[in-house]
Amino acid sequence: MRESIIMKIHYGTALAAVALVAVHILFRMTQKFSDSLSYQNVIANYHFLPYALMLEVVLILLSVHGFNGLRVILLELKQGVAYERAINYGSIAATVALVAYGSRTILMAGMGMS
Amino acid sequence: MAERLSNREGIRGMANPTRYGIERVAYWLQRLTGLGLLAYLIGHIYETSSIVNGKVAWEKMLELTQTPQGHIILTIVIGMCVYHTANGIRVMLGHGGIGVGKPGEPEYPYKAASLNYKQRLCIWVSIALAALAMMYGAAVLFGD
Amino acid sequence: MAVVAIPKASEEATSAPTPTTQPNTITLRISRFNPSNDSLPTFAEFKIPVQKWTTVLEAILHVKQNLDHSIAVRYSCRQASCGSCGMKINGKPALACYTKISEIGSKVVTVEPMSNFPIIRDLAVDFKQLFSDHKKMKPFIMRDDSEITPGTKEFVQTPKDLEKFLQFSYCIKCGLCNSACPTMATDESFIGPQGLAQAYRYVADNRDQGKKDRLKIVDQSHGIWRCHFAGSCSHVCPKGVDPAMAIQLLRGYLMGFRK
Amino acid sequence: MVNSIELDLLIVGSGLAGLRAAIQAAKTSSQIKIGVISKLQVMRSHSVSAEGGTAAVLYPEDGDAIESHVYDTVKGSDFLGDQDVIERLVYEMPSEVYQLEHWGMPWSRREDGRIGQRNFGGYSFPRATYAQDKVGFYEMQTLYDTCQKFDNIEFYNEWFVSSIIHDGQRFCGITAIELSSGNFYTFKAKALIIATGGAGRLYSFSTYALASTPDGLDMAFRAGMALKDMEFVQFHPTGILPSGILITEGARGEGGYLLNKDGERFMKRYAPSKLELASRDVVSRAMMTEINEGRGFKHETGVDCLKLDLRHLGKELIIRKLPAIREISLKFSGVDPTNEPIDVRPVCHYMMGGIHTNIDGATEIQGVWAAGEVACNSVHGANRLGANSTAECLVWGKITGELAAKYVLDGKSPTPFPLHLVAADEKRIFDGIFRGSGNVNPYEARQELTEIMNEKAYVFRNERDLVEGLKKVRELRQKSWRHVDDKAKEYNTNFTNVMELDSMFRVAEVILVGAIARKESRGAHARTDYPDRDDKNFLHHTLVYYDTKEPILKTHPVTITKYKPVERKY
Ligand SMILES: Cc1cc2nc3c(=O)[nH]c(=O)nc-3n(C[C@H](O)[C@H](O)[C@H](O)COP(=O)(O)OP(=O)(O)OC[C@H]3O[C@@H](n4cnc5c(N)ncnc54)[C@H](O)[C@@H]3O)c2cc1C
Ligand code: HEM
Ligand code: SF4
Ligand code: F3S
Ligand code: FES
Repeated sequence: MRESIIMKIHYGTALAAVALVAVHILFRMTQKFSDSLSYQNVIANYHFLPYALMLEVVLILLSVHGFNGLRVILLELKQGVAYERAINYGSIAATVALVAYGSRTILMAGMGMS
Repeated sequence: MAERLSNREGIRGMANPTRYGIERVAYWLQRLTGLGLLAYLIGHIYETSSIVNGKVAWEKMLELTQTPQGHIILTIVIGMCVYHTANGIRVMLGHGGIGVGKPGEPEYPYKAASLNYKQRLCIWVSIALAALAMMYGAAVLFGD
Repeated sequence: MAVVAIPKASEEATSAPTPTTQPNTITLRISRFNPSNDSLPTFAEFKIPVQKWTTVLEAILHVKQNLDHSIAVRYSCRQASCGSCGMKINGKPALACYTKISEIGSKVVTVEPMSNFPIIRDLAVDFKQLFSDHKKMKPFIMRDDSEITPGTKEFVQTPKDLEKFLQFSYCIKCGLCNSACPTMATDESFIGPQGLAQAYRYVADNRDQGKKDRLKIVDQSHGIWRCHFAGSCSHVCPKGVDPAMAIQLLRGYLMGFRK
Repeated sequence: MVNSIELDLLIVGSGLAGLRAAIQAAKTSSQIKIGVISKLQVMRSHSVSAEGGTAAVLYPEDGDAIESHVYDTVKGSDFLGDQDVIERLVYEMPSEVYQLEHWGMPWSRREDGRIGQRNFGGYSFPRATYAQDKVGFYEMQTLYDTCQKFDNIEFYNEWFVSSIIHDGQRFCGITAIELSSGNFYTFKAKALIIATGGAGRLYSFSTYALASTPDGLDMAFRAGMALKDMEFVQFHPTGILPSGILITEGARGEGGYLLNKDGERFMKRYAPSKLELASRDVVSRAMMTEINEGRGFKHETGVDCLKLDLRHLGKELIIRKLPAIREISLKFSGVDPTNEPIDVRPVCHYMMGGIHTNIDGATEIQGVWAAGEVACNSVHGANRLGANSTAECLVWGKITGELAAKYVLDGKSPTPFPLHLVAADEKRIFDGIFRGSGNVNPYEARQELTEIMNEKAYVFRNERDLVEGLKKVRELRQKSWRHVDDKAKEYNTNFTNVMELDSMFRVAEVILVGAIARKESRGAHARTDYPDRDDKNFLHHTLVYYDTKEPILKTHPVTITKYKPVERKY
């Protein structure tokens, strides 16, 4: 992929995340901070579908942005065809893994499987 | 060996923010906070995953974070998040060629137009916002 | 008759420049390293006299001429227009001929070769990469009619058009920017601020039609995106080129912010 | 065994002339392999320091004319310039300016978007085409960048060329040392263009880059080519103190005044109509007369000087049109020209003389051309006008580049390579210099030599000084400075510095010998003992040939087409 496309994704994810993370944090502020983290409250959040969906989106955005950021740093640290290929695929794998792991939580908590 | 022959400054040079003005500090902080946030994100997702294991597991996990150390870490995360976001927006606009000055005929002694006061102001504002957010966050966290 | 009256031989006064003001003494520490003989750079120290206008280059040449002939240092114009004498002076990249000892404000002056360039010997570093990256930017006017034919006049370019790129034309290829840039510190394949700024210099020239080509060249994994607007390049540039600005303006096209 | 590289066309020197030649040769044929060899890296040549302008007739519609440029140059040359050569320069120049413009040169522009021109000394029309006050730098950049288009131009950065190898008639190759490794090489090729620039570092007070030593002149001289008119050394009126860095004539072109101790614009007494913009030899002599008659200032270094006043031009104009001047005086003298006059003194600035060539830039050896300041095709005669030298570099860069490329394409069958000459040169530099011994510091010898030149062959000259100078130079040359204390191979500039010094001695001698022989005052050569021009006995060029004992002097006729010598007034 052209580097410009990757970096546009990097910036795009960041911008989109700004708004959504703000919502995520504001949710923590609707009540006393520690109450917002009580088990019932959190589960209730997950059951609220739009919020759960938003969490999923935030998860994807930040994983993509964060691991691409890490990829950039690693690409700059060391060069070499094999190394760079490993970094590129490695960061995709890491992104996928983190998203999968996070989605599992959202899915399971949201479906009331716990 | 190769590093020395090519005389690259290496990671230490890249990570040394002290020599070239505030813009270099801003760059360094952006990197550091980016990495910090990534680490937090991973930790946070691991943390929240405990919810699928029921109330007990969740509360046990929460307890882990509700220590003074946990609060300090969260305070730092808040600061990192605010700085990285605010400065990130500055950097993004800059990368698009916005606010980086206009080409002209520079006068000696040369001052680079891209290192202008608007950029520096934005950097300081990002730092200040992060500090404010950290104070607020600390008040909330420790206030509980 | 306007011919100058020529004085008698005896009236001639010849005066060689002999300084009358009292010199100061400073310590000059020069990094010595010959990769084929030494394993590590070492410092040689010299006590030398300086005047208020003595430049670091003059100080080094004083050592070379009087104390140790074997110092390897590159220089030519001694007026900051050829870009030969970039080095680290007390830790920061600068032109030796353009830094006066008196402005450093220190009794000890340490000179080292520029970072991020392989050392040939002592203060002389290898510029192969910089020159080849410069070439990769296609630093020339790209259009079909760039060769003139009889009767050709100039392409019209107003002072305003000129101003859009003139500043970036000041680049003397001294490499200081590349030696200050944090990405350059670790990334061997990064084009570097010097090359990227020159890519913009031609893109911004209203006579040029090679924008598309050059945008493609810089849009690579070790191209323009590896600049994080750290600004260190512009901080050290001795000619006011402001590569950081050039790079961001060039990236503006790729981001779609500029047309 | 000596390493060897084979190419078609060699260009020694990557200054304006060398780069222009490389482009023209590459344009002429993409089949020939071109090597541009320089002891400096690209873009470090002295040409980057040229400031003021490049002369060309661009606006006949505004009143300029080819004939006017021709006549100004002939007059500037004090009638020693070959007039056919001058015509060639003037005819070719306009298209060179446009060609550079098409290649990306950032010429300063008029409001209507056309190329700007300014006033310069000795011209009857403002025809110095300018790009701020960094003309040479921008021209170099444009040419170097344009070279990047061609894949058959290879740059050999930091190779010190030591000798030209030929079989007595035809060019065979050169020998050179790669500075970074210290290895000795032979380059074999069919043609050579020498473009090694001027040699102003022969003088201790000089505008030149520190690398401007006469190695190129000397290698041609040793190879049997004649040096022509070397006694004509131009002293530019305004070298800034204490460094000798140039304050461009453009500063006076824009309206700057020269003032003496009494605050008087003394030029009105020497050149009532042109004032500060008379030709350089006239202004420099006027300045030295003022100084000698006690109307100079004492600079804090103890040197006599005069003041160049730009204050009345206004800050805005200075910043816009003379930014480099402002920068240079602020940085190197601590003077801001917008509110203080600058200390200046005549300074060694240009060599009118050089390797003897014909109108095409061809030398006496087949396959060897010379272009730029190192060459003397007699376009400048006894005194060069400002802005005519970058012009010369461009025009003869182009001419020689094309001719040399065509010569290569003609493909004369190669003669056997005279390997014994390579061996002899290796012996000369490695045994004679690198492994030499002695206790005289070569750098001190160099300093002394340049001071002798500055004292004995400066703006005003006379028999006694010149003879004494020659004697001193010869004595100094006998001393044991021929050794290199740095024993390393890599980047050994101690070695090249001593080789440069070796060439300086030979060429200094040529200058002095020529100056002694020319018993008249003409152009830049002003003899107090022969104050008048003597067209009866000296309207000829001086040629000097190498000989193991003493240089051999000859003369060569001046080509006069339209303009008979008359008295020169400004
Ligand atoms: C300060 C200053 C300002 C000037 N301003 C003007 C102006 O405004 N207008 C104008 O018309 N003229 C001006 N001139 C004159 C003009 O700049 C020069 O005459 C011209 O640049 C000479 O160019 P060149 O290509 O002949 O040589 P240079 O630029 O001197 O290049 C010589 C080349 O030869 C190489 N070389 C030398 N010896 C060796 C060797 N042994 N082995 C390998 N390579 C070697 C050098 O490395 C260099 O690359 C000015 C001159 C000075 C000093
Ligand atoms: C939500 C607001 C955010 C914004 C506006 C934002 C913006 C940016 C920008 C513009 C960059 C590019 C910097 C450059 O190329 O110089 C960047 C880099 C980075 N970001 Fe973010 N970001 C945000 C959130 C995050 C989060 C939450 C994380 C953690 C997961 C993160 C991790 C990173 C990393 C690791 C980098 C790479 C650092 C570097 O290259 O210097 N960012 N961010
Ligand atoms: S941009 Fe500035 S610092 Fe970089 S090479 Fe050019 S002149 Fe030197
Ligand atoms: S220092 Fe390097 S990161 Fe960019 S702004 Fe300059 S190139
Ligand atoms: S010697 Fe030319 S820039 Fe310093």
